Amino acid sequence: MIQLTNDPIDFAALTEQVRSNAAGAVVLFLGTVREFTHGRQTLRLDYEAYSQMAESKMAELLEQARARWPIVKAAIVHRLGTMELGDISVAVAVSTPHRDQAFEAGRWLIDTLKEVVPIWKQENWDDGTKEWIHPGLKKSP
Amino acid sequence: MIQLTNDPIDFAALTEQVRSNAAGAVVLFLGTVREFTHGRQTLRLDYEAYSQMAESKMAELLEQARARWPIVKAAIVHRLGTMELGDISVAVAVSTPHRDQAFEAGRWLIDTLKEVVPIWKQENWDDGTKEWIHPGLKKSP
Amino acid sequence: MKLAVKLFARARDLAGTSQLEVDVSEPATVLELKQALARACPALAPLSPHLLVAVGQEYAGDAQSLAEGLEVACFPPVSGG
Amino acid sequence: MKLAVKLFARARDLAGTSQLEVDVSEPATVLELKQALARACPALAPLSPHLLVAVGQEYAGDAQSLAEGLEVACFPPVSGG
Repeated sequence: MIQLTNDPIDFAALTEQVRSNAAGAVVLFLGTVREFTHGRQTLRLDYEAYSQMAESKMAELLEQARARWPIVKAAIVHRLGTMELGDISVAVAVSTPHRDQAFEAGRWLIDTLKEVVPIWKQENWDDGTKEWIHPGLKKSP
Repeated sequence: MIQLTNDPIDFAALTEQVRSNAAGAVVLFLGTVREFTHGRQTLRLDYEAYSQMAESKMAELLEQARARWPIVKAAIVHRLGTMELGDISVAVAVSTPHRDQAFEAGRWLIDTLKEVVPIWKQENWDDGTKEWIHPGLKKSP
Repeated sequence: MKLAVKLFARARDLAGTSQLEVDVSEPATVLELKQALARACPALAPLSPHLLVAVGQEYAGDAQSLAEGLEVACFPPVSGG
Repeated sequence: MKLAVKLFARARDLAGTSQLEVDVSEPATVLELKQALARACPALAPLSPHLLVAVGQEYAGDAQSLAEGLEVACFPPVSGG
């Protein structure tokens, strides 16, 4: 199951969705809005997506993970819009027979999501400035 | 926070407990009762612990993890007694500033728990036999 | 042919629009689209070595050819999660 | 001295009791305790090369010395999680 949503992410429901009698392990990853980054203070984050492509890439990630690990069930939800400190921006849940598989698949899913899924975050720093985060680029002027 | 309990594990409450504005990542691991192991069918599992030592070892694990990773919050709960298929036997939740730390610490905590915390599970196979699981030992006669 | 290029994040902010129409002569490649974008919108220059192009909602290399009617998007490196 | 040794899991099932009293002569080590356990309860023999000993709720090596009043436990490899 993959989803983009503007609403708060219900990680408990997501985790329940991937539980199964066929699985001995469930790994849930949550990305949450952190207050400090290299000493700078975040007030909130704005996320935007190229939505249709993001959804199709997220579905592709699940397929690729299923080809690499014996996944019983897996789900990715990414939230869009404005998020306050501590809010959950992304949740990845995966169940597998054994724990090494669940950790590896969960880690690969979030790492690869961050590389290929067209979603961007904009920092709202406490000094009132905004800044799109684009890895590999210099900061905006 | 560490806990041994006879009650079902509330993984959502546990995860909420470790969320923090100082963390960008939360990893939750759940161990669940799997139906099939090497083709044999499990009906249920019974877990028992040397409780005081198990609690002190679990607390030690959290201390050791805090020395190795910049953990914001962490919690381990292990359930004891009889568990049905799909039930959660153990939950490990950890939050850190960045995701690599949360995955590594979560993985290390559950791996090390399984090596050093004095808790044992007994299989109740579908053929009516029971068998204590003791890694490295031959099966019971 | 005219292509409507969707823009996102800092690319959209710099261009001041979420969609830019550019004209490229057929047959055209992604590289030619990028050059046409840079001419049509000099404000994108600071991003240009880093811009990614998606054609039909798939990442496209510089050599990929373009056809009318395909959905084309252009954006800087992603930062979701 | 007499030591009350807590037993768990298959060790308890084989011994048929959750606590065994064994007699060891002072000064005694964990190794001597294991040998005394094997004599007191031959049913534990199939486990004996694998039995772990905890003294004062800490894992103890064969050479560790024992004293009266310490909590002592003996059990096969753990399998929680």
